Amino acid sequence: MPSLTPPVPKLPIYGQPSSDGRRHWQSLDALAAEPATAPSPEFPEGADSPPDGLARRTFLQILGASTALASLDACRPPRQKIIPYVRPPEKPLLPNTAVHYASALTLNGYATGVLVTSYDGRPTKVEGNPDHPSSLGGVGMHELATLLDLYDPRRAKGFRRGQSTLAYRSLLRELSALAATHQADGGARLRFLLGANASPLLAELKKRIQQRFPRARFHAYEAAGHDAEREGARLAFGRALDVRHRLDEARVLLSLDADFLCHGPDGLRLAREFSAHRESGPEMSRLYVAEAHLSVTGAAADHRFRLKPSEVLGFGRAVAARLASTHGLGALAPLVGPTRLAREANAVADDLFRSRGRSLVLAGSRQPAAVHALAHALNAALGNAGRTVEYAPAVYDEATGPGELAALAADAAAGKIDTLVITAANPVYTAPGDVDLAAALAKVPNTIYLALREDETSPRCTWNLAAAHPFETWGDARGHDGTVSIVQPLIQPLFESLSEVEVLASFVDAADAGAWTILRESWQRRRGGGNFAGDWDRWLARGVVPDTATVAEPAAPRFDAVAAAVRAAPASAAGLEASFVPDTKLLDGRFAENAWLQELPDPITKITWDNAAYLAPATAKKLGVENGSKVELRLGGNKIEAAVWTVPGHAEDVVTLPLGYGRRRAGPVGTGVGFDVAPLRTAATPWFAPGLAVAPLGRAKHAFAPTQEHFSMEGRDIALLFDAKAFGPEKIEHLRGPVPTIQKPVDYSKEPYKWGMGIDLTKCTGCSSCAVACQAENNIPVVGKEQVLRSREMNWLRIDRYFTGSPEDPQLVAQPMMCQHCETAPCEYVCPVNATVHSDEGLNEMVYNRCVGTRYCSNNCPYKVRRFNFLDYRGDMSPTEKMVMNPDVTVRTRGVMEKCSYCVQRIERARIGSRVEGRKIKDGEFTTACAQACPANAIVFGNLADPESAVSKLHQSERRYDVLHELGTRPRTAYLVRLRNPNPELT
Amino acid sequence: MATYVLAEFKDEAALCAAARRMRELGQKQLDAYSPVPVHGIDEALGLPKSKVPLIALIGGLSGAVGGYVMQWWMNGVDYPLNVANRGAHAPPANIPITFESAILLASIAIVLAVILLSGLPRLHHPVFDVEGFRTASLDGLWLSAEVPAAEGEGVVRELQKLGATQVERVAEEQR
Amino acid sequence: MSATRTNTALDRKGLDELEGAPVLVGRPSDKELTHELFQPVWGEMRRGWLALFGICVGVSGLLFAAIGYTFAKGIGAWGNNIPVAWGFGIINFVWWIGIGHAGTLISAILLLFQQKWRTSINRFAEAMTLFAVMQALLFPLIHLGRPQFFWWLFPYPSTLGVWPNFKSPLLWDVFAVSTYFTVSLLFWYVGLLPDLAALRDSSKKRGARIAYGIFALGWKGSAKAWRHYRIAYLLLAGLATPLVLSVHTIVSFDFAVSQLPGWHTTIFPPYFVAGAIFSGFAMVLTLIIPARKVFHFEHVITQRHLDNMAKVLLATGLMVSYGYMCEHFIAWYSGNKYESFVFFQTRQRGPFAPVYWLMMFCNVIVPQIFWSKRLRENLMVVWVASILVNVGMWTERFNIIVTSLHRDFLPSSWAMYRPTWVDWSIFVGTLGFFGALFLLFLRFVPSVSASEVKELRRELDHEAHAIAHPPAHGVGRGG
Amino acid sequence: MSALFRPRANTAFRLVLILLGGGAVGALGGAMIWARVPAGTGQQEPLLQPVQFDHRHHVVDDGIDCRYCHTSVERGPSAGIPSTALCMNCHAQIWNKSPRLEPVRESYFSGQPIPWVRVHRLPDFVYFNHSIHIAKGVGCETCHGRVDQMPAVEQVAPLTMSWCLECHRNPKPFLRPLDQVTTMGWTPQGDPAALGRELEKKYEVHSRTSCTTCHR
Repeated sequence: MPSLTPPVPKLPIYGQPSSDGRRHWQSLDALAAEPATAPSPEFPEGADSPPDGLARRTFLQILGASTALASLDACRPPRQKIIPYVRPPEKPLLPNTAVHYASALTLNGYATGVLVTSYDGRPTKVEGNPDHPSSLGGVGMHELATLLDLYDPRRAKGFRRGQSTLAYRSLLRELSALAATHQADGGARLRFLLGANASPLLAELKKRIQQRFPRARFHAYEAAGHDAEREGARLAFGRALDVRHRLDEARVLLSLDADFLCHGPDGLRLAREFSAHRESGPEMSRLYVAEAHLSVTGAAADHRFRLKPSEVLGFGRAVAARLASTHGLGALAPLVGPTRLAREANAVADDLFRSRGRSLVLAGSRQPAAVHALAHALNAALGNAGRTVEYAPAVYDEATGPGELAALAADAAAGKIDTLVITAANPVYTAPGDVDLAAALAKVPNTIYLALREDETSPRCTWNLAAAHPFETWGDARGHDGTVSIVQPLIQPLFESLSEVEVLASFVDAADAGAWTILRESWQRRRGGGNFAGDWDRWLARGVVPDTATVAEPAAPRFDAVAAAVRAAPASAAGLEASFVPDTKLLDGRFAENAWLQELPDPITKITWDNAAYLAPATAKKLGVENGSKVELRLGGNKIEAAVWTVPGHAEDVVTLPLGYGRRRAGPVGTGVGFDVAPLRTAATPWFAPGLAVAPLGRAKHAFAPTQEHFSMEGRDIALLFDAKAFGPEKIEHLRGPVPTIQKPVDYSKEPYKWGMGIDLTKCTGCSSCAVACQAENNIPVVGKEQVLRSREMNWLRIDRYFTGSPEDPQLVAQPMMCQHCETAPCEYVCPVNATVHSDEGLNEMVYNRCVGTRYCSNNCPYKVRRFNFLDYRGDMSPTEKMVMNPDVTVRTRGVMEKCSYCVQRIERARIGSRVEGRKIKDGEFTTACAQACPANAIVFGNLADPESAVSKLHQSERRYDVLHELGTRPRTAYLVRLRNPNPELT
Repeated sequence: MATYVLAEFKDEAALCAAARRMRELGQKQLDAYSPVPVHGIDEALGLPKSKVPLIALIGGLSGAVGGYVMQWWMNGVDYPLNVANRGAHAPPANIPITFESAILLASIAIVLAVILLSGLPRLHHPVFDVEGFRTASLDGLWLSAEVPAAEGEGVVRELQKLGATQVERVAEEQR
Repeated sequence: MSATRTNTALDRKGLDELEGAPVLVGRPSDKELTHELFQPVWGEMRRGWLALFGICVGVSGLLFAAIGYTFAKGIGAWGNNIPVAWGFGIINFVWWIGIGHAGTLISAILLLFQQKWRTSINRFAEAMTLFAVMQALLFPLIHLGRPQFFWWLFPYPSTLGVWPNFKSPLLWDVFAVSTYFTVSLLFWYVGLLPDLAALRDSSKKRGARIAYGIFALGWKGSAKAWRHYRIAYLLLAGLATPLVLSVHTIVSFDFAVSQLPGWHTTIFPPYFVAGAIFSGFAMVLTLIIPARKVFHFEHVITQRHLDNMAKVLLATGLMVSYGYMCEHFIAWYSGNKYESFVFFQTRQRGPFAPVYWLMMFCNVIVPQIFWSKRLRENLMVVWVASILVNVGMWTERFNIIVTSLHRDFLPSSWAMYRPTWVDWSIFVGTLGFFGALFLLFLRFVPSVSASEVKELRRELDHEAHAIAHPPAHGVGRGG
Repeated sequence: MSALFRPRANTAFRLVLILLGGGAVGALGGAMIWARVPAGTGQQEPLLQPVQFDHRHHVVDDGIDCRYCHTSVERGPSAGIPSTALCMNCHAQIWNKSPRLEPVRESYFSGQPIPWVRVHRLPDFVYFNHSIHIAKGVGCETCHGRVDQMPAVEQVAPLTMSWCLECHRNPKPFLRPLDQVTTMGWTPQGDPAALGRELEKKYEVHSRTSCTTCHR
């Protein structure tokens, strides 16, 4: 792949001062040396690196391969080879030592800053970038799981036009020639369909293309975009504004169907700010959520109002009515309307008013613009604007909704398009039922599709180009607040591929320079003068370009326009309503081929490897169906088949249908998993529509694979939930403190460290980032649906979900559960071979290489957190799949028990590092993967021997208790009871 | 070279009486053979008490001591580990194996003792050269005397006199 | 159970009335006994035997194929999961070990208690013990995740410098079961020596004679050897008796020492031992009733033997029932919510409730029929009941292991257990393997100890004599 | 008169029994011995390398310190194998025509690395870190032996777990002053035991035997 080699880019390491010295970087893919893709079986790029001789040559792991590809092999294998550098890089990387690079990942338009851990040139882990305003150090499941996509051996490779394969150079030549044919009519028959992306570079390229082809048109499409937010702001304020919530100021929150803690461009930051104010006391915030399906945010709510999606607007209007009538907020008077939950609406309104200026109304992206406008009006009337909510010029303002796609399809079907470039994510699959994009594409002579994988759209397109993974290419991106990040590659493309930047650049004949040059020159122009090279290095090192955030500006809503829109919105109709939601894990289906996410239990239902038609138990009863029943769903003229699953707390007469499943052409992971609900959507009603008909099919039941089948605590003190006002430490006195024992407790005070963990259930939203982070950090295998059905999932960290109260309006607790590192661990004394014992610092160690697999430890573990390699889950890894392995963690073989180790590899790294330097490990110097990922700071890890450490403080909290304390296991992981802050008027 | 004189008797009383008589006559190398143990034959032949119980005791004691010491040394001394906060040397947990190893060693000692003390394994023995001796394991009662070749004839006569139903002489073969 | 023979006030007739049928019908001579008891060994192959053996070998083939498949695929071939990390493997292990208790018990304990009715069935029962323990021994090995490292369970000096964990009940198990197997084998073999010698001296074919001769080690039945042998056999019995009790006690520790509700119970050791005897005797009955018929051993293995065994079933069945009662009572009385949940919710009303009720039926209800003498005398009834008891004891282990595990402390981790075809193949396969070994035993080894029956006949003669003249009669072999 | 067995059967049978028993014991014992002898552990096996690199010459004659080539030994888990460029630092000037160094030049100019044969290999589940050992005064020689006397490098230590434990349980006899870490043939001055105690204290040596020290 000589042509793909970026010239001489360099990668300043995160957190290190950068130098102006030229440090050159090429790739390390000899690790991957796949005969199929490499020109010569070994060291392909050694042979074809640029002649300046400064590029870094192959570095095959010096000690790495053995550990990276570790298996527990007892025999004496043949002598291995050690492959050193030919010429070391100027600043050689220490072999087998992690370095972190800052980059950014864009999802649905906006970027989240990440730090990527790289071993010997292999990215192995994604962390949040604490310097990035949308991450603050937290990271979401999608950013984490992106890594797995990078190494997917079934990614698209190379470039195809029709049946013929194109090399990189000839592809660029042909694209260039194709572009030239559009020159004559100014590109009138040239169209682009892009995904949402606020990237300045893409914007610039679009501008350049537009200059060359003034009549060419750009469309944007996201199956689950944020159009309504932008539209709502435009409606309310008359201009394109981004809404920036400031939850650190908010004390009373009303979410109108907004799953802001999980979905949304700023979810990580909002989760952190929200959780920061869930401490008991007068400052404890209160969250009301009006929604149909239980969302992560709904599960965190103090009060949930179960409403059809179409009723949410009415609820908001009723709140407005109370505010207008009782509290004298006259401006809201034109907005008022009725709701069936009047008592609740009144109470919410009273509460919002009491905290005016410190309250906040949020609207969900599935709700129409009118609801967003209503929220703006409410916030303005309550005096929240400028305090708990800010408005700033839109970072990205293009229509990305299904309307755009419908218009494009219509033009295509009418034969108005000769060339269509598609970089949007799989539009043929995500298109609503009434947009026949597949048929329309057939009418376009040249359809150029850039995608990471072959998917439903690929066969409909005449050109299929393999897209480079974000970790393989250069680019830029903007966070929700406008902060720019440079996207830098961590590895040379594993497969022949190119980036969106290069595709667009080829239409202005600029692709030859490569993404790096295009990007750098673009920023050089923008920055102008100064010490650009130095700035550039600093941007890369820090992961953000300073002073690029948008500045908030005052904005006042036009109440009359809002009122008009609100009144024009259709009223809620009786009968069954279909409600479409982007799936928590797969979103619109773009992560369907990601096995980590497929196997991750849904945060609420705990279902893996499936979606379902979710409905309330009462509705299910009415329809005569139960969990697993197959049904036919009809809406408008369209119908699909699906299986139902009941969810306590789901609104009645609504069927929630998550997008992203039922992929027909995804790959071995995602194809045929779940049910495709997109055919029921229409461009006009993409998110909810009345008139759904459900007919049970009465056939054999669908086998769902939930990781948790029982959601009641059976009256046991497991995940504790108290009303903040009713809680006192005496209520949990029996769940902590010393237990009577005949064993003299081991004295851990001789060691400088005593590791422990604290998990604050009040902060935990159950978003599941930690579970994916753990999977990535600890080389945890994916086992597949069959094995999950057999209850053999491997996640070391699971998030237990308990429902209490009535099935109609349950209260929920999410409880991250992993090895508790009991000081008197029941697992240890039953192991016949001493494969699980205690360390001098109190860790419950699991020694894989000693384990013979009696599984007795698991039987005796009251928390059932041990995982067993029932089958060889690692046997048939491709070379690239092996590259995702963390070389610091042994890859477990078949027949071995495993479990959470408190990320002991990180402990040992930190210990060795500090001891070589002759100092002690500082609190916060490192933490476990789960704690690091947690957007809500719910998990804290550290040294209990240090009374000042964060974890010690959690352990001393009056909310602290031990799970199954009465067993006397003395766990090192303490939980803090979950507190709710209900409104006394509603209880 | 020794000669074995074998005599079959038709009942136990006769066998015991013959044995006693032969011993009175100064025969030392006597033995009796029967499909089941014969009452009183031990005294008749003047056999000492068996050493098997002592050997069993030694085996059992060394099993118990060895078993316990093994556990104490391996878990408590050589590689003490913190296993679930239990002491590295945990006496109550060591009881079962101490007991089992005592039984095991005692049993093995007993079996080895009974085999070796009985002069087994010995597939061939001069007495097997007598075809009729095959009844000894089925329903016959035999008495044997190991005598110098020269005395053989006298012993044969003596045994016939004691009521043996048949008497055979067999010389120990050169090995 | 039976009148002691020191009760000399009763005459022979009275004794017989009290004890029921005689332990030996008639007074056959040594020659007759030799002839009868060795007939199955001397005789030609029978077609029925061959057919049965063929079936059993076929089923054993299934066992080894399933084991091979397990080794190739991993434990994932079974239905085990988390939380039910032990499934059929350990159920079968405990079940077979339990069955393997009757032999040594009959031999050793009844010998110590001088029960004459032991004599005709002890060889049979001991062989059954050995073969059952062999089945059981398979499981600790094949249920390992990494069976290739099974030897790490033994305390040998390794270059790793690490040792096994002597605090683990599984390690106790390793010692207990291997000791039990070794001692049972030695006990059986020592008991077999005189008969092997007898076969050496009586077999028709020279090849057979040589084979038996090698195993007989040159046993001549000499008084010098008998002198050691008698005391050794008695000592072995004396050692085997506590061993039997200890082995199932230790097996029960696998459960009792853990803290899982449903396992963590102090009643387990006695209740497991009683259960083991219960199932062991049931298995002896299941096997001996047809064998006795086929080999015409009715006058050696008499109605008296069967009757006594049925009574043992009743007695141990009552003990097992008492164990169940205790478990439930303590679960309620202790107020432990986890334990009472297991006993009053999970077992009785959970998804495996049918197994629980089947266990209750087979182990508590079925033995009650043995209160009736008439039913005890009906061979068919006894045979069917013995099979039901075996089924019941298997379901008991299922209840203890699977039902307790599948719903423990945290409801979030509750899950179902579904055995796979491999689980069933291994279970059924062990039955076939056991059957094959047992058929080999019936064919090549005297299934009733000829030398001991001969001795018994002498004892009975003495007794008859002693009715009139209370003697200081000698003990039998080891007696 | 025909006994079933001949007299010599006694000896033969006893011999067979002894052989069976002895064979079983011998097989087990043999395996245990094999795991401990150099042939079994891979010690004392000088390996043929693609370049005939002679440590004797470089260390003794040229007096090059270990760290000149094994650059990351003080900072990272692995000591590091020198790049071809490092060889060429000197060999561009001296011996630059030697046919023995042809593979080095070949590598340098073609960009193909030299495939050295690994001498010391720990199992994949063992995480050994050079830097901490160097920082606490464990000499190169302690594990790697007198490399300065090896024409071709061989493994001198058994690299078994019990060998590791020997030092981790009592590191004192194996410590040396930090400035002597790379010295070959260093012997302590004065009382070795006292020096060991002193160094252990001075460097805060805290060797651990918890499993996760090495297995993660």
